[in-house]
Amino acid sequence: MYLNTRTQIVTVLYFAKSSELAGTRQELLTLPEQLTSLELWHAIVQRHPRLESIRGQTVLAVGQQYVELGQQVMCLRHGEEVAVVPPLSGG
Amino acid sequence: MYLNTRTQIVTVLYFAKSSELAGTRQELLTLPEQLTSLELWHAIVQRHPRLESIRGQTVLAVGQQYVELGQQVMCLRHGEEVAVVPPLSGG
Amino acid sequence: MAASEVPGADHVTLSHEQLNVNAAVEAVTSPSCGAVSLFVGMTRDNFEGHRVVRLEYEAYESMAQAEMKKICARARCLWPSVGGIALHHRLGVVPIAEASVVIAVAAPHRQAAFEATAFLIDTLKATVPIWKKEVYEKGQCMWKENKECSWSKTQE
Amino acid sequence: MAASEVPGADHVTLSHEQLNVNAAVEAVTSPSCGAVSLFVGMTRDNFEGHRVVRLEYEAYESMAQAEMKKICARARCLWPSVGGIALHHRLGVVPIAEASVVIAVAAPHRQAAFEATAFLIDTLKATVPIWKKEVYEKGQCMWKENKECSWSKTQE
Repeated sequence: MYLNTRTQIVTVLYFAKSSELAGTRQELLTLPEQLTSLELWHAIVQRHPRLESIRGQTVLAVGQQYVELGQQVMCLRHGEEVAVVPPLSGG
Repeated sequence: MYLNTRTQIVTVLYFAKSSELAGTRQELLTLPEQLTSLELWHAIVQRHPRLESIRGQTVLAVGQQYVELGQQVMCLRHGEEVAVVPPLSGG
Repeated sequence: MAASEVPGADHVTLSHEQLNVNAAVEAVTSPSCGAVSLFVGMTRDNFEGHRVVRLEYEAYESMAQAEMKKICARARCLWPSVGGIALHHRLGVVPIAEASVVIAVAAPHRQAAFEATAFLIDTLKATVPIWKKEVYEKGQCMWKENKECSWSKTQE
Repeated sequence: MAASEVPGADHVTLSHEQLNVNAAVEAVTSPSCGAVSLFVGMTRDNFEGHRVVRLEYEAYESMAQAEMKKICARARCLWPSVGGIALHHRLGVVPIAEASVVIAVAAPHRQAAFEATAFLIDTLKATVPIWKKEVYEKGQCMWKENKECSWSKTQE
């Protein structure tokens, strides 16, 4: 249940395994302006159901800040960068 | 007091501060074949009295093995390499 | 100059080119720092008996740069005497036995340099958005997961 | 290949030339080793407020080589997974901010590489017959003493 009904167009980025599952590396999505990080995840999975398989090993980044999936409320700005972040393996 | 009276000609090497105090880097000395490391030190200091100033911060190397100044008896071979080893400062 | 006043810069780069260890040392060297510690991560040729032929790295580049700068700042906070820091990570295809990451830390004394280097590689693996795919000889491949990453399933 | 069977060679050199960190990394690199740790010791520009203009190193060369090989063997005993080890020490005049010593250690995993590198520099300073004279700007000079050396008066 969204807190208000305004929407914003955001850029969603997919990396590594999540880009393979989504079949894309980048797309524009129209999303509610206010939503929890879990609702944000559900909106993304609704579009790419195969991402459900990596739930539990994924976090999001919103405005290049890590956000775990949960009840924290986000406020998305126009053009916000949202990223699906599978487990890291740099180094 | 030396344990036997045979002598050997050995090469004595001086490094770093000990070469400055001795005024040489290398010389041949005729020394008793058997003697303690402390007697070996005294024989060297007798030749270069200024080395006395670094007693307590010096060890010897005999045949490239470290030897502290003390009562352990050495057996010098002909051509043995003896070195005066001031505190190390490599690295 | 007191140890805590050592001037230090952060040299953070992501690059598709081969990494140069001498360049990392030169980047961090300063006359007041007597010690440089480095870590070089290389591609290994096997994983649990599977023959690895190459690695492929990708990054969320702008965020990775920002996170690398953050961990430099955290290292400086923990080891104030640290001088220059270099974090160089390679992207794209990395052949076997070539470097994927080079970390260099200068400090007046070696203890701080060693500790900061270990911290930087541990933290880079935990927080910098970079991913590595191992490609095996029969063409299979696998996305790796750092155990240091808190949302990895292999996390301890 | 099990970690304890990693093939490793000891690359021990004393040289009057500038040291090359890339060469040390290349010397120790092998496809089974994912981590290389390095220590680079540099000439600092000051000692207790005195401006250092250069260092001069001398060694008991044959014994120094032998002692460097001994400490490689001790490191392999303590960290059996270690692969290649390089110990490169410079002799003669070393200008400010140039390397006097480079130590590189390869291992399958970084913990062993880090620990062995710290051990090697600590032990080199304690046991390898090399001496360093600091030359100050007014021409004075002083033979240094490593606190790691058991017969140094500054030993703790």
